[in-house]
Order: sequence, then C-alpha cells, then structure tokens
Amino acid sequence: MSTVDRDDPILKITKLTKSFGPIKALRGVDFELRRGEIHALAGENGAGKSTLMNIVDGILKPDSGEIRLDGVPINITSPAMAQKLGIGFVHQEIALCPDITVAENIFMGVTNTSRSPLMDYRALERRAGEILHRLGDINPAALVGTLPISQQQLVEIAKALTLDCRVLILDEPTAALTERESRVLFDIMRKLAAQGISIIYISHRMVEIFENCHRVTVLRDGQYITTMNVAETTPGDVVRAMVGRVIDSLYPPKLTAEEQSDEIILDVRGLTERSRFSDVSFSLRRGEILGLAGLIGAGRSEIVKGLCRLEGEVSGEVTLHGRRLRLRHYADSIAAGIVYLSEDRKGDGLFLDMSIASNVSALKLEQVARGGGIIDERAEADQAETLGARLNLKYGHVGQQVSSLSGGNQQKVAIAKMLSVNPKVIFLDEPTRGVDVGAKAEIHRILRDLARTGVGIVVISSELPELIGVCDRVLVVREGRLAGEVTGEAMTEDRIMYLASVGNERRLAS
Amino acid sequence: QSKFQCEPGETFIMNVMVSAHPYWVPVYQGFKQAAAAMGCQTVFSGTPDYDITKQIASFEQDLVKSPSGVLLHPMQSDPFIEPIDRAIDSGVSVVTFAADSPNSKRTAYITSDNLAEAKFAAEEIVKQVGDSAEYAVLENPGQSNHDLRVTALIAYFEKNYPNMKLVGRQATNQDSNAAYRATASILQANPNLAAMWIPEAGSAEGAVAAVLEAKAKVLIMHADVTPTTLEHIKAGNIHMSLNPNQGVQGFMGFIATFLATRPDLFDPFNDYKVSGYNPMQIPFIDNGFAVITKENADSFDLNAYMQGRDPS
Amino acid sequence: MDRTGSGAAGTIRRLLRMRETGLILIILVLFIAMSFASPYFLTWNNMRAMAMAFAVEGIVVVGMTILLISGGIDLSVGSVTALAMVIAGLLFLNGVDPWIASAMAIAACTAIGAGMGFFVTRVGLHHFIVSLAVMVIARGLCLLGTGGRPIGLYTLPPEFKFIGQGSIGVIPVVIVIFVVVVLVFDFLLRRTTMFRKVFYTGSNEKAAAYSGIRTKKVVFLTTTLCSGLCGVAGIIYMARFGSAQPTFGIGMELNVIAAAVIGGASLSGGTGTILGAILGTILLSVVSSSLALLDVSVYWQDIIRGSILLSAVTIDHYINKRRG
Amino acid sequence: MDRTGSGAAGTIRRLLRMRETGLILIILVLFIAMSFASPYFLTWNNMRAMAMAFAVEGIVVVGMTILLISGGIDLSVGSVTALAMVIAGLLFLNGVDPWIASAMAIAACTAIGAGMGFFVTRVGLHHFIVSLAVMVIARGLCLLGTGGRPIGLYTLPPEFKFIGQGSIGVIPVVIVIFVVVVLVFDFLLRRTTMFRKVFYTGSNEKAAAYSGIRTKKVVFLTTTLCSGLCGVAGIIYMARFGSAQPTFGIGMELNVIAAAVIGGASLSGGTGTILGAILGTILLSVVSSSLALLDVSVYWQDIIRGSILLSAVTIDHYINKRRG
Ligand SMILES: Nc1ncnc2c1ncn2[C@@H]1O[C@H](COP(=O)(O)OP(=O)(O)OP(=O)(O)O)[C@@H](O)[C@H]1O
Ligand SMILES: Nc1ncnc2c1ncn2[C@@H]1O[C@H](COP(=O)(O)OP(=O)(O)OP(=O)(O)O)[C@@H](O)[C@H]1O
Ligand SMILES: [Mg+2]
Ligand SMILES: [Mg+2]
Repeated sequence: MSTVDRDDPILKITKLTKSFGPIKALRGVDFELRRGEIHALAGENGAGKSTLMNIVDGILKPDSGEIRLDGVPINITSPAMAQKLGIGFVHQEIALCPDITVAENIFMGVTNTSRSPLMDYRALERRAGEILHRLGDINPAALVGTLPISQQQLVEIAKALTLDCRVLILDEPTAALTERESRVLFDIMRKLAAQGISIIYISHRMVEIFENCHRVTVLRDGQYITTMNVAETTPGDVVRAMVGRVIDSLYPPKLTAEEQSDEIILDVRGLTERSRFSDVSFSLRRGEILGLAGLIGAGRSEIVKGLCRLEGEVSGEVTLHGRRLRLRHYADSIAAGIVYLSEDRKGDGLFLDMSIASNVSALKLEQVARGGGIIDERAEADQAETLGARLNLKYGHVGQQVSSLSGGNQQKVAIAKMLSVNPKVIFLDEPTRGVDVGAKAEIHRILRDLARTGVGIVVISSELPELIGVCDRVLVVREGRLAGEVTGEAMTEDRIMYLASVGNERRLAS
Repeated sequence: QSKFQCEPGETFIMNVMVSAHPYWVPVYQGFKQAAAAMGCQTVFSGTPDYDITKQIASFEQDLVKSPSGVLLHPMQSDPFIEPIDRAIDSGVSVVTFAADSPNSKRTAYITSDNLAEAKFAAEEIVKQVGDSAEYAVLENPGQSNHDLRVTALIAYFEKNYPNMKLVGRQATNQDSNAAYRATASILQANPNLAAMWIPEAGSAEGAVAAVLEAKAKVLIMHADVTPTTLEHIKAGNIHMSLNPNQGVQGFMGFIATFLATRPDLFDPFNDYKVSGYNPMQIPFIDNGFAVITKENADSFDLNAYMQGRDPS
Repeated sequence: MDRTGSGAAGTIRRLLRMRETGLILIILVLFIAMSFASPYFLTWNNMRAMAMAFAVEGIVVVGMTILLISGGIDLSVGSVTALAMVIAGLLFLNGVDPWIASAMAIAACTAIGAGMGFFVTRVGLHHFIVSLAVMVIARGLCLLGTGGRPIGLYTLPPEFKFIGQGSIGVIPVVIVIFVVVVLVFDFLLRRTTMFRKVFYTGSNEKAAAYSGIRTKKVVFLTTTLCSGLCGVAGIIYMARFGSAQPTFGIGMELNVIAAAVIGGASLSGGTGTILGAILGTILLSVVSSSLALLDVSVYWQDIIRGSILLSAVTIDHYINKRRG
Repeated sequence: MDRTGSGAAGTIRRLLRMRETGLILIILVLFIAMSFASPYFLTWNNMRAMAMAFAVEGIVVVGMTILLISGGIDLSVGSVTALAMVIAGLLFLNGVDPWIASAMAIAACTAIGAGMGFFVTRVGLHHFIVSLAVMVIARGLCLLGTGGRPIGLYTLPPEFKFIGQGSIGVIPVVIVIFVVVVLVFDFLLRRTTMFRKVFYTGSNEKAAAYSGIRTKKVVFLTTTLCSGLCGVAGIIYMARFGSAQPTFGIGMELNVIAAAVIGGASLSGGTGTILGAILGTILLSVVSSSLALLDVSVYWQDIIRGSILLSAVTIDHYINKRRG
C-alpha cells in the first residue's frame, strides 16, 4: 500500500453540484483520487455516489463545479469521451445487450474503437473465455439475456477489466456476487492498483472496504463529509460519518431457545423441476428466519421461484399452516400469502417508469380500492408513504417515477411492495442488494419483527455474513439439491462454503 | 343580361375524393371553362385521402360556405344520401359525376358509360384476336366503375362470344408492381393468352412491363391513360385505351349543376313543378369516351394540355 | 410564486403539470388561427362536421390506446371495422333484426380479437405480424361477402339509423356515444384496479407477472377489447351511412396509431391516456378539416399536413421536456 | 448423435441451428406444393418473373431491416421511393443527364433520411411519428412536383433503361443489383465492427452508450441509409417502368416491415438478419405470385394470403422454439 503517490491526484473534483428538478443530488462535492489507489466511496442510499460517478463518466452533466484529470480541467460530455480519457465504469444497474453474446458484450467498447474493420468472433470468444475463466464459469457464446443476474454482473465486471483504463469505477459490483467471485475481483483490483491504475470502489459492505481499499470518502445527502485513510479508521467511524449517528448492533437478536416453536408454518416436500432442481424438502417453523446459501447458479432462486409458481413446471407438495396448497399461478401464491422478492429489481421487480405509489400497490390492488375495484388514490399514496417511512425511503413524493430513485432506494420500494400485502411467507432473494448499512439493519429488524409475529421469512443471500447474522437456520443448496443444513454454533462461513462446494472442487479451484 | 349568367360572386364547387388524382384535372378544366363562360366562380374541393368520413366532412364544409351548387363525385353512394339531401333542402344544388348516389335527391348524374366502354373493348378484342381466344383481366374490387368495366366485359363475352375463355382474373388495385407480378404469373400459366383488358392505367403499366419482358404477344387494352401508357400506345405495346371524355364531364357537369340552381327557367311538361321536384332532373348524361390509338395519342398528353393552365 | 395556492391558481398549476396541456395549447392556437383565417370556421355547422369526422374513429382510438398501453398494436382495425359493417349488413339483408345483427357483428369482431389474442399470448407471435395477417384476412372476408360492392341498407329502420344520423337536441347521437365511450374508458383506465393491470403489463411484463398479474390474460383482453370497439365503430358507421362498405377503413390503422402516439401513448407500452389520444385525434382531424375549409391546393395539403404534424409533436415534446 | 461431426454432417447441423432454417423449409414446402399444383411454376420464366417482382422491394427491405435492428422503424419508405422517381424524372425532363439526375434524387432521399434522423436523435421524437409525417410530406412533394400525374420517361437513354430492363446473360440486371446489395449488406452486418454497433445500439441503447458507442450517430446513420436505399430502389423502378409515378408504393411500408419481421427482425431492435428478411420477402412474394398463377378468385386471395402468412410465422415460431 506504499506505492500510492500521495501528491499527484489523477482525478480531482471540486465543488460539484447537480440537481434533478427540486432534488439536490450533489451539493458542492469534493473528491480526490490518487494514482494507484483503491478509493472507497461510501454513503447512504441516495447520498449521491452514483450521480457523482455518472458525471465523471460523462453520462450526466454537472450544474457547476470542476473536474480535473491529471491536473487539467476537463469537461467530460459522453461515455465515449470518458473511455478515450481512460475511464472505465462498472455500473450499479447492469447495462448489457441481451440479444448479443457474452463475448461481444465484453468487448463492445473495444470493438467500438477497434481499427480493424472486421469482426474476429473466434478471437473475441477466446479472449472472453480467458477473462471469464478467472471470474466464473460462463459460456462466452451464450446470449447475455439468457444469463441469471449474478452472471450478468460478472460479465459487466469482465467488460470493465478489458478496457485499457487509468481510472476504474466500480459501483457496487459485488451486490449480487458471493464471496468467492468477490474475492477474485478483489485480487484483480489489487493487481491493477499495483500497476498504477486508480480505482473508485463503491460498496455498502464495510468488510470489503476495509480489506481492500486505501482510503474512503464519505458522502451524505449530496455533501462531502470526509476522507479517511482506511488504516487509521474503523467501520464504526465510517458508518457514523455516513448516517450521522452510531449504529450499534448490525443484526437484530436471534430467536432464543424458549422462543423456538415447533409449529410449522410452511412445509415443502419433494419439490422438483425437470432439469433445474430436484427433491427439495424443508420446513419453516414459526418465528424463525431461514436462509438459503449456495454458490452462484446453485439454483436457490430457481427453487424459490418454482415454489411460488413463477417459473417452470414444478412438482411437489407445499403445505401452509397445515393446509395443502394447490398453486397453479403466482397469483395463487399471493392469494395464499406467499410472496417472492426478486433478485433482479430492474428486470422483474419494479415498474421503473411508473410511480412509487403504483409500484407499492401492484401486488394487491384491492387493498387500495373501494368496492367494485375503484382505486382510491389517496389510500394508495398513504400506503406508499407509510411503508416508505418504515423503510427509511428517500424520495420526493410518491408520484415520482421509480427510475429517478437511487439504486438502494429502488430496492426499498421493491421490499415495500412485498410488505404491502401482509404476507404469511416471504421469500427474499438478495433483499439488501445495494442497500446501505443503516437501512440494511432496519430491514433486518423488520424481518425479525415479522418473524416474531408469525410471518415465515426465507432469505437468499450471497453475502454469507448477512445470512449468518440474520438467520436462525441456513439450508445450503448445491447443484439444485439441498446439500445440508446448519444451525446455531455450526453456522460459520467455512461450514457453509464447504457444504456449498463439496463435489464441486473443479470450480472452487479455478 | 342573359339568364344563363351568374350573379356577381356566385360560386360553384367541385368536390372529389383522392383529390390529387390526375383524373380530376381535365374534368375541373371543363368545369372552369363552362363557369368562366357564364361568369361564375369555382372552387376545387374534397379530400386527398381515400376516406369516406373525410370526404363527407369536406362536403359539409363546402355547404358551410353556402355555394350555389356542388358537382360531387361521391366516394360511395349511400353514405352521401343524407348529406346530399340536407344540401338540397338548404338550397344548394347537387349533381353527381363519375359515381352516383341514385337514392339521394341529386338532380343529375353525368358519367361515361362503363357498359359501352366494356362492349367496345370486347368487340375490339374479338376483331383483333378472333372470337375463340384466351383473355385475362386485372381488377380493383370495390371501385364501382372499374368493377363495371370488368364484369360487363366478361358478361358480354359469355353472352355473345362463348368461345372466349377467361384464363386470368387478378386484383391489382392500381399498383403497377402488383400488376407486373400478376401478369407475369398469368403469362406463365397461359402461354396462349391473347388479350388483356385492364380497367385503369396504373395496372396497365405493370402489365405491359411483364408482357414485354416475357416477349409475349398479348393484345393489351385498358381504360384511362397515363403518360407511360400513352407512350406504350405510341410504341404499339398497348393496342388502345378507352378514355372517358373528362373535359366534357366537367363542362356538362357544370351546366347541369347551374341549371339545377335555376328551376324557374323551365316549365316542364310533367308533374315535377306541382309535386315539388326540381324540374331540371337528368337521370343520366353520358359524357362519352375517346379511343386512344397510335394515331391520335399526341392529343392526350395531359402535361402538354396543362401547359399554361391553372390547375386550381 | 412557490407557495402552493389553492382554488383557481392550484387548478391552473395542476393543469400545467398534465401531460396533455401541450396538446391542448397547440389545438387552441390552431383554433384561434383558423377562426381568423376563415369566417366559416367557428360556425356551429363546421364544428359539427369536424366532430362527426372524428367521433366514430375516436372509438377505435380508445381501443387502440388501451392496447398500446398493454404493449400491443393492431393493424387490423380498419378491416375489422369494415367487416362489422359487412356482417351486420348481410345479416340484416337476410332478415335478421338489425339490433341482433349488430350484436352478432360486434361479437364476431370480438371473436377475431380473441383469435389475435390467442396467437399473441398462447403461440407467442408478435402483435404486429398477427394483426397484419388478420388485416388481410378480414379485408378478404369483406370482399368475399360482398363481391367487393357496397351493400345498400336504406331499408334499415329509422330507430336504428337514429344512432348514426339522429340528434338529441342539437347534439348528434354519434357524438353523444363518442363522448360516453371516452368518459367511461378514461375513468376505467385511470381509476380501476382492472385497467391498472394494463399499465403494469405494458410497463414491464415480467415485473407484472412477478406481481401476480396474469399478463397473458391482460394482453388477451386488451386485444379483444380493441377489436370489439372496432365492431362498435363499424355498426355506428353503418347506421350513419346506411350502407356497408367492404373497402372502408383502408389505411385507418396508421391514423389511429398516430393519434394515440401524439397523445402520449408509447409504442413500447406502459404509458398513454384516453384524453391525450382523443386530443391527438382532434388535432389530426382539425388540421385536415381546416385545410379543406381554406381551399388549400391539394398538391400542398399533404406537405402542410405532414409539416404541422411534425411541428406539433416537436412543440409538444419541448413543452413536456421543459415542464419536467 | 452427440459427437460433433465435421464435413457434411457438421454443415447440416450448423444449418439446422440457424434461425433462418425454418423459413427456408417453409419456402421449400411451398415450392414443392406449387410445382405439383402448376406445371408452369418451376419454369425458368416463372422464377425469373417472381424474382423480378420482389427484387427492387428487397433493396428497401435491406434498409428497413438494418433500421429495425438499430431500434428504429420507417413508414415513409413507399413515398420516399416514389419521390426518388419523381425527382429524377423531373430533372431528366429538364435536361439533366439521367445518371446525374438519379444521383441527385438518391442524394435527396438520403437527405430526407438525415432529416428524420435529426428529429429522432436530436429532438428526441419517436421514429414512428417522424416517419409518418415524412411519409405524408414526401407524398405531398410527389404530388406537387407532378400535379399528381405520372411522368412518362420514354426518352430515357437505353443504357439507363438497361439497369431496369436489361439482362446480363440470362440474368436480369435488376436481380444482379439486388443480389449484390443483399450480399454486401449481409456481409457488412455480420462481419464488420461498424455494423455490429447497430446491433448493440438496438439491443440496449444505454449499454451501448456506456460502452462509448455514439448511439445517436448509429441511429442517425441507419435512418439515413434506409432512405438512401429507398432512393436507389426508386431509380431502379424508374428505369424498369420507364416512368415516374407519384402514387407509387402506397402501403409498401407494411409489406416491407412484415418481410423483415417474418425473417426474424424484432420491432424492439437488436435482432434481425438480411438473409432472414430476404427470405421473408420471398415468402410473401411467392405466395402472391402463386395465387395469381393458380388463378385463385380475387375474393379468396386475401383470405388465403393472410392465412398462409399467419401459418408460416406460427410454424416458423415453433421450429425455432423447438430448436432453441
Ligand atoms: N434521474 C433522476 N431524476 C431525479 N432524481 C434522481 C435521478 N437520479 C438520481 N436522483 C436522485 O439523486 C439522489 C442521489 O442518487 P444516487 O443514485 O447518486 O445515490 P447513490 O448514492 O448512488 O445511492 P445508492 O447507494 O442507493 O445507489 C437521490 O435522491 C436520487 O433520488
Ligand atoms: N433463463 C435461464 N435459462 C437457462 N438457464 C438458466 C436460466 N436461469 C437460470 N439458469 C441456470 O439455472 C441455474 C440456477 O440459477 P439460479 O439463478 O437459481 O441460481 P442461484 O442459486 O439463485 O444463484 P444466483 O442467483 O446467485 O445466480 C444456473 O446454472 C443458471 O445458469
Ligand atoms: Mg447508486
Ligand atoms: Mg439467484
């Protein structure tokens, strides 16, 4: 970490401001990036991190302020220009071409500037294969649209790594990744930094910041708060700077021994879907939070979606509160009180061009309607406001389009949508993806409270500390089957990783 | 001053559909010439679209301007009954041309006799290729005058020359590429095809191209004319074309409309005056048609005719 | 100026925030310009003629707008409208009571819509290609049924013709029907849970499915509804014209889609309002009528019409952008 | 069966994996059925005539396909094609050399495309509405230039008419031009970095922009290219028919878009191939030609044509689903 040249910032931002109508996203932000450093950018949801980076990449135009690259004031007007200047960007929201192969997606920027007039698909696929090999097992010839969101995230990362850049911006790249993939990414980041490439790293995961970054800059409400050397500070300090107060315990207390109940809320027997998963059986007891762990592509999402009848042709028994359910469509599941929070909020979780209020109400419109199915707009707004307040949603008004919210706040809208129906069982797939520490703790607290009132909670998360911190029991999925269960003291990262990857040595070793 | 003269400022309107179609140009010239001779103002009106609602709207808007009379080409007969009757009741005279609304109160209808055209064409074909030959037609279902030209010819052959064999009947809707395609196919299927009858000129252009390409010897006759078919007539690729006397249609159409505005000029030998009808009723005026051949083709160059004339 | 006013000022502010305000302004400007340009423009008869010219098509626009919002499109509206006239006309000529004949024709059109819905939702084809095929087939059925000739129906009973030709007071029945259809569907679309699902489906079909909405059912129903409304329009046209025309409505689809799009409907689904679409219809229709009224040379009419269309959407776009 | 074969077996397997295979099979079945139904079908002359009927429109289909891939659409193709004829025809009648007149006409069409590109990329309007307005304006210009009357161009020099009417050996020049255009653009689209950007832009404009692709430029260029190719097609039609027809190509847009969509182009951009689009053109054209060859009653033709269209896309859809 001593290779950092302290006196020569490659990127220097001063007094940058940006508003969206009445919303002031950035109010005079300063930021400084040195050569070869990994610089974390932290802040609550909606603090302005993505906005700041979008300005650096030329996607957004600042209202005022100055950006200096290599000491020269510069006006970056487009991503194309940013790319020419050597700025690479992994976006928070995945932006890939679904109808195009993985290899072409990865080399899109390269193709764009290539001097060769002809495509060389074979070379593209070979080189894509080389990069992907380090990150995960993805077929370079597959169409991106057919990949699950986690693999798309890897493609997005691979894409940035191929750019010949001096400044690399990573906006929450690990939100949907498990630790294994994340570690590969961190290795690469460190190597790049050693080569003198400067990296801006945005994440809500303090561990990642503290294990990999040199410095951290904190934003709050669009304002610059402070920049600290990671070595000289603690996660608590960073969090305090972010939220302006101390967040003491990150995870709510688990069930105590006497609280544990034998009452079974949900019982699943022999859930099977032709090729994706088979013979999945588990039960969910009253009051507990159940976790599902596994490697990327293990099939956790598929199992849960299948259970809710969102996808595939599934066989098996599902019993809720002792009553056997006959589910044919997801609508039946919702009617029975079983809901699913999608891992892909942009793809299938939210209606981005619609208002916050109509997003929150979408699961059960009857709740905000008077007799005969006439929507009561006031009731709809109230619902969104109430849930928004509960989740600490940062927004202007409930008629605002969801697309104008920050990533983490969009996630909160998605969660609000699930909570709106007072479900009996909620399956949450990466529920805190992109959510800041404070809100995350809040969401965990809400989940715990719900569990205590008898709602069944099942959490899928790629972030093992989260699973371990929140869940009373974790089931490990491996290649579409349950590989084991861990509870209490046995719930350690090592144990879970072991169960998740036994018999999968080849992938683990790569 | 003659009674066959307009009051100062008195206006007559000619209303058509697809108003940019060149067919109307000589009609309107005839209309204007008659009007000029009688000291009347004229307006050319209608809708550029093939859309009945729009034509009705434009007709009703004409009425808002309270003209003396309207020479109308109603796109469809029945939808115009009510508007025409309303016009007549409000004192605007209406005469139809080239298409009729027979159940309305319009006073006169002027057109070329499509049956006569079809009969002429049939006789000419027999004269050229004999009375036992194969022939084909192109058509445009739904357009009444084109329909009539085609069905009348087929019926005439069936009745008078039963050995004439209809081997192709294709809808090409005035689209020259569609006509090319259809004719090419008909030629393939019927190497002995001797003659074609086409009720309009657009399809004829495509048909000629197909016949020339196939190097077939087919007698082509069609109705109406375009500069291209005119050149083909001159070159002998098209045998002849039957062209309605558009100028006469407009000229006589104007006079019929004018007369309808002045029923008092006439004390007819019938009951019309006492029973409240306009005595200037003429159920049908035939404006006749011209036969365009190699010899007289030069007189049918519309561009030459319009040189120095105002189209509006 | 920043305080939230109540009463008139508040209403104005709310009006200014509406997406439709730009269009309303453009139409107003057009009206003012036209009433200076022609003394006949602001007459009752001219207004009536203009309204009659778009009222029935407006019913089709309503159906198309809802379909567009759900993410679909329908090129067959013109021929399905014609088919409704032809079916009802033929049945009537064969002795069926005109009301029953009309109901059967509307049912037939609805069935055609259901057929298209089937191909789109069950087979998985695109609306564009399915409705194009149906456009051709329905036109063929019209020709087959009539031999290409219009069917004269002046024997229709007067109480039936009344829906197309009658007036209630000074207001033509056609316009009354149009206004009722517009108000009903505007209300349904803005306020009911049933139609809200149309927006969800069009906005993000997958997210709608993940909200428990049977999106295929929604698309099936909007497709069916659009054809059903074409049936209704066809019957009204029949009563108005006293005839059934097999060639009616050729090219109508582009006009109808254009009206909806000018009014803010998106071709990729999820947005659109009935009010906007109707304003779009009015705009297109008033421009055509005005050109006819002003006796603009036919050779210039298309050029002017196209240019006004382009300017109007450009201005509307900028007004909306400015407004935020 | 699972081993990857080489040689013939490998080629067949690769063929079966192609998106276009379904269409090729459908066309083959149609050919076989037709050669039983009519002895004239499989003759050289009939093949030649059928090819002549779609060759020029095929050039427009190429432009439309590329535009669709980039996420656009163009309703003005018919009128722009007609406008090319009219401009070149008028210039020629006024003494300009026909080759220069043609070049100027193509340039004018290209400029119109650039104008549309401007409104789409700079102003931010939708392709649909811009091209609809241009469709109307261009038709108006055709009418204005000609007074609605076709321009006879019998005096065009034979070496110019040669491009529309001549043959090289037994192959008509028109078909040679068509094949060259298809091959060139197929190659460009599949193999060059420049045209790959069209796919990226159409598949996800944002993603493409984030990768540094000037997506607006791409859309601008595909819009311009499509109109330019319409210009080329117009000139060939003019040479072929020896006249310039102001009303040419009305309704062409739906046919052209349908061909591209049948061939696998998506209306939401990102997918499509030249080969597929041309197969779509061939399918539509062969069906029309066959119905004419079999002398099917005009009143049945539309019904049969629409039904075949619907069946063909359904079958193609299932073949692709099975395969993929
Ligand atoms: N297009 C937009 N229109 C309106 N407001 C916007 C828009 N984009 C961002 N904002 C607002 O700007 C503020 C900053 O958003 P930004 O996305 O930069 O937050 P962030 O720090 O990246 O948060 P997160 O951790 O949730 O990703 C938020 O209040 C957000 O609602
Ligand atoms: N649409 C699809 N088509 C083909 N294969 C798919 C599709 N969606 C998922 N898969 C495959 O199914 C397997 C299970 O994916 P799933 O998304 O359920 O995994 P997961 O355990 O939830 O992991 P993560 O969500 O972290 O990727 C993976 O191998 C994935 O590649
Ligand atoms: Mg962000
Ligand atoms: Mg998953």
